[in-house]
Amino acid sequence: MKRYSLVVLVLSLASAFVFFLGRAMLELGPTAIDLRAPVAAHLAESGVTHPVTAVLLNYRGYDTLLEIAVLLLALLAILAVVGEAPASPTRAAHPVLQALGRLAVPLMVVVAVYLLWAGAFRPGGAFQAGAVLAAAAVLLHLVGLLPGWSKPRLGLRFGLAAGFALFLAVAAGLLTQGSLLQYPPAAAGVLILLIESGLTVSLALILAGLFLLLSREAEA
Amino acid sequence: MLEPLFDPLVWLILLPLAWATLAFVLGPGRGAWPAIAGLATQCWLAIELAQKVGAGGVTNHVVGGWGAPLGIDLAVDGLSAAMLLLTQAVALPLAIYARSYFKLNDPAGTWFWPLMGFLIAGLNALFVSADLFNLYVTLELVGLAAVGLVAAGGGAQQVAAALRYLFATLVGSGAYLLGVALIYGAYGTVSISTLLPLVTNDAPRLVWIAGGLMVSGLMLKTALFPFHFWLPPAHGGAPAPVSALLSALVVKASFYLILRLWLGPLQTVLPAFAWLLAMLGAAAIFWGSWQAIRAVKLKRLIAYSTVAQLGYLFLIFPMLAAHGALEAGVMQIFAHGLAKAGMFAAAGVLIKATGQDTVAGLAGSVERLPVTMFAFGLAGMTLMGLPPSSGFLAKWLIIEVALAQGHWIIAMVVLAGGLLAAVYVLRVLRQAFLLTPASATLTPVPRMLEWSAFALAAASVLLGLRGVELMRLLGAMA
Amino acid sequence: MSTGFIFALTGAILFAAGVAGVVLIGHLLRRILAFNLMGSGAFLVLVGLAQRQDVVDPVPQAMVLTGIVVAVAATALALALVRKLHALTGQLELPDDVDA
Amino acid sequence: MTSHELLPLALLASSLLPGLIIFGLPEAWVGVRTFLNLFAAIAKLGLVAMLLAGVAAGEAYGVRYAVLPGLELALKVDALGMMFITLSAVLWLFTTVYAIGYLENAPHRSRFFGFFSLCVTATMGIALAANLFTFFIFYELLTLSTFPLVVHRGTDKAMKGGTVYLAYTLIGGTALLAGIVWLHHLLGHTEFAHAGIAAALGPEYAGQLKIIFLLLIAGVGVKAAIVPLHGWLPQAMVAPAPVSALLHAVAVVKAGAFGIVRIVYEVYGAEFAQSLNLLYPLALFAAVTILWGSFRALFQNDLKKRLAYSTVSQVSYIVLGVALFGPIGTIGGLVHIVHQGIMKITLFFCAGNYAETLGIHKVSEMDGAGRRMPLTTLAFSIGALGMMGAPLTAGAVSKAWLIDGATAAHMEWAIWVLWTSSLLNAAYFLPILWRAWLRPVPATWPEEHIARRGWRETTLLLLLPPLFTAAATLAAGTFADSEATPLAWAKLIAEREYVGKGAP
Repeated sequence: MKRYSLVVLVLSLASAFVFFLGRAMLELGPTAIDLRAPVAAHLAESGVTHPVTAVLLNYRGYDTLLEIAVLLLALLAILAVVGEAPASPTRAAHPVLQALGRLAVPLMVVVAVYLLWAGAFRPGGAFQAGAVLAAAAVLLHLVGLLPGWSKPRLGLRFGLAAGFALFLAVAAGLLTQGSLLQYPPAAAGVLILLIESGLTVSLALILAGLFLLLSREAEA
Repeated sequence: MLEPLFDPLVWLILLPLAWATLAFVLGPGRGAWPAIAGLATQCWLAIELAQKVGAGGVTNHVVGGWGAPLGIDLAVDGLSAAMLLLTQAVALPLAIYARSYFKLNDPAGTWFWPLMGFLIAGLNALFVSADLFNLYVTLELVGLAAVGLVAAGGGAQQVAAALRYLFATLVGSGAYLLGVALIYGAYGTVSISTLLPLVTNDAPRLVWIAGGLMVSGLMLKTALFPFHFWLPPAHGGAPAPVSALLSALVVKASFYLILRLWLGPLQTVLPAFAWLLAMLGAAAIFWGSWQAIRAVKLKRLIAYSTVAQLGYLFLIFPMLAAHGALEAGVMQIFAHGLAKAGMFAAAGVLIKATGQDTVAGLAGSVERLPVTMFAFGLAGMTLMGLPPSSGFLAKWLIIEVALAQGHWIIAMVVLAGGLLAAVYVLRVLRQAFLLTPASATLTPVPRMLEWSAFALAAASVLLGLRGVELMRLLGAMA
Repeated sequence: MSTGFIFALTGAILFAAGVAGVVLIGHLLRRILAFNLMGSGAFLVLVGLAQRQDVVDPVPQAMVLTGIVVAVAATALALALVRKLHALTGQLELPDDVDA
Repeated sequence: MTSHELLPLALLASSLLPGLIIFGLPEAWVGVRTFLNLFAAIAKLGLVAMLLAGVAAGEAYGVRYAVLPGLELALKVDALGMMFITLSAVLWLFTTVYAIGYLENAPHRSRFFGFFSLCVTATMGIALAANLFTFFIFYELLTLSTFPLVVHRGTDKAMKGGTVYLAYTLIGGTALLAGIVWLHHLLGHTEFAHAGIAAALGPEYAGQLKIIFLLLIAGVGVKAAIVPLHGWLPQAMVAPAPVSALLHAVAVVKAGAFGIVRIVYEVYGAEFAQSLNLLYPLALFAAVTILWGSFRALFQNDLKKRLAYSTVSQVSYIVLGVALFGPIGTIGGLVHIVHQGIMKITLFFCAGNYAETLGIHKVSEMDGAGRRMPLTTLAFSIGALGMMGAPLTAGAVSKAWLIDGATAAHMEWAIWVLWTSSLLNAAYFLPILWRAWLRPVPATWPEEHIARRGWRETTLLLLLPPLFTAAATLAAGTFADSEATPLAWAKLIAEREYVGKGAP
């Protein structure tokens, strides 16, 4: 009975919340600040032509820097939680699946590179590219071509951290321009591409790692 | 021209990120020395920054050179500078402590250093950010690092505690994020300085909902009663250096953010919630103290004491408009931060030495671990608010502001809270002075552990003699 | 009512449902899903409310991208913890918290 | 920094620094520790002598340090403070000597002497405090640093005594703090000043000031063991004898009594306190305490407990003297600060000697103790006679001035209280003396630890301190009217307090 009344209470609170929130949202007039104009106005200096990428890597690039830190941190926390365990033995999938996997992965790599390059002027970018690469790794693991991780060795750790480290180094280096992440307009495009390339590799590794670390046999 | 290159404000964020990354690449269990060197430098940077703020008022750093509202601004006023100072001052001795603590191939210490680095970076970034969305990212950075630290290498209880903590912190930052979304919807910006003139008394109702959501989320993260359920298992179950970091700093970060919103962009909205928060704060003092008095485990006792001590912070809200209330709150943040770090560190020594985490197991420890018990006593003195500790100054300030405002009920809560703290601190000290059972054996502990705990506890007392500097720093407010 | 509003309203509903789920559901995997629901709700409000005039605003979109990555990270950590807990106790619910 | 600022600090440092060093000394370094203890005690006496000369000549010493804007840690040296300082410093030396003998071969001596020095530092700080804020800091430090000494033995009984002690003093401290912050809020400062500071507030504050007075007096009244706040004192007697002697007979209870003097004279001002009708109730409480303490002492078989209740009673003589509005009563109360101190410490030293030498803890075991330990029992007798107010002892002087003060204040009932108390004192001390001197020596002592060697009935370090203080009790009584006695100094203080009121 207690449980039932808790459910009723929570659900009615939630409904009331939605009701009042919805009404309050409908009352809104136009906003005092409109950022679309400044976003567009500075697009030429931002080094990219796609406004979302400009916000993501230039205007609010600092958010993205910390976001990558969060992602690396999550991997780290998972490593700390799961501890060391032997990687699960890879079970070879059906040969057809394996063949398909071998076929798909090169395609996915190409798609990833395209996404990375396209990010400058249309939806895309490092995260998407990294996700596709990570998906390729997961695919390989699932068809039994790539073992799960027991623990990252030095080289792998370096790869995982390199993208973030590169981003951090560029951000710090740009202090010479007057402030953190202040790209000189002329070099902005190149620098952003550099950062995105680094991030693609590391993000792919991190995202793959999130899966490959967790896919180990659970220690009984 | 080189001045921005050496802006201490930015380096307080970049440096811990750098040594955290380095520690990760170096591998399991490594990275203590880069961390200690980094933290020592950060201490110096924080002092530099505090001097700069004390002399010249608020300092800014315009990230990317765009300026708010398009870009993200970092700003440091007296409050931020004080928080930065506390963070580095607590983290450095704890790092020295942790190096000795995790030396013996403790599985909890495998990835301690990079996790700690990200935690400190997140805290520092949070204290300097002047952008509501950026603050959300820093909150998550802090929250996930803290959860990772709690869970590291632990057994079922510890993992369960970490999960509880994770859900609490995620729901908290989720509520905060929805609040930010509503603010952006209402005003089209998330920059604190831009919002400041825009949020007026006749703000749309949506902004009130946003304020409520943000504060509720942050209350959950600060473990304000009755949202404290996650704190005792998490702080009580983690390894001692982690408990110390969490109790001393992490819960303060979300409290800082409430203060920041209260004094900044939402100053017309939030005071409506003032008495609610103060009442919950008072309830936290009584409930937390009561649970600490009853606790079986030593670290559980200290964790409940944190619940109680956080209650004091919320007592200041009804008086925040008056001069002195903010000072009282910050003094309490410092007092509790230093003392609780010292107390958890001392508890860690006692647990390592006696091999058990119970109050009853402490019998006779005065005789055998005098430095540690002395540290525990000094930290306890601060928590009880006995002079000449900084806890006493905090208590004095709160009572005086309360009397000046005519809120004598707050003064009485503070006085009663001090007595309750005395009960649970003395439970421990009493036990420690008891004669030892002759059979009890003691694992030897490194000296460095004892002395770094002592340094923190002593600092919490000595700060009571240097209140003037801190007050002057807080004078430099935005 | 513009599309943006509908998104925002849906977001509000998702958020509320997510919170209710986190509070009420004991099963940890479902609770993680509920948390994701909550996060998605907040993202929808962020983008939808800002675009209530149905004009694209790139800033909240970029923020949501950042938010999604953070949510992915948090979800992964939560899953890791649940797996660990399951490995240690065989349970997919949180054990009671005891002081002894 | 000038010498006028440095001297008060040196006075604190002369026990603080040795205390901190002693904490760090290995247990086995007896020689170093003993040297440090004695050196510090003697150095402190030297400093006290310098300050006494200066204060008598009218020099002003003091130092201030702000801990918060508008909140200062302030020390000053005045005649009243010097009285307490001199008493504590002299008795510290004696007690140190005694404690070295008492604790020979006992465990944890570094811890003991370390906290002991901290206690003395806190006592000095209480005497030096120039405002209530500073007073409170040292007052609480005294509480904290005595706790480890009370529980020093680590037995369950010691724990119980220590817990009760802390419960009383911390609650008292909370009341005191509440009063101090309140006063600070009203006045903006809490400086001690002649004729008080509270009168500066208008008559509309009378109600608040009365409540504050109650809080302040309740706060310091706990340490002064005013009934009904006295419950901790008999319990705290589980501590080792030197602790009971110096701390509970002198430092702690005197800190409370001293606080009452400061609050009445220098915070409220005697006249203003009288105008608020505060002194009469205070006198009543003191009277009740005097009688109740003496009455309870009658029924104690435990020697130290009997002495403890006697302390409860005697300390309120001081309070009574203060509450008797007028210079004569003031002198009686002030001089009793010193007189009670030297008499009571004598008694506690002797009680410690009985326990350490023969294992005597109870009054019923005292039979024939005078034959076995004549010198100790002689000292004990002098102290006991002094407590009763017998002629030629220090106690007689105090009592005479108090009675004159009561007469001058037209509070005849107070005279009856004093006489009744004297009778009760006799009733609980004389049986002890009778047992010790006149009853036959029993076949065996409860537990004989120290054998007799020649004329030395116990070790020299235990014997000399009570003999000295007993001699001082006689001297202070016999030569009361000459210069450089406690009485002369009390007159000096009263003169300065009642400026222009024609003090005798």
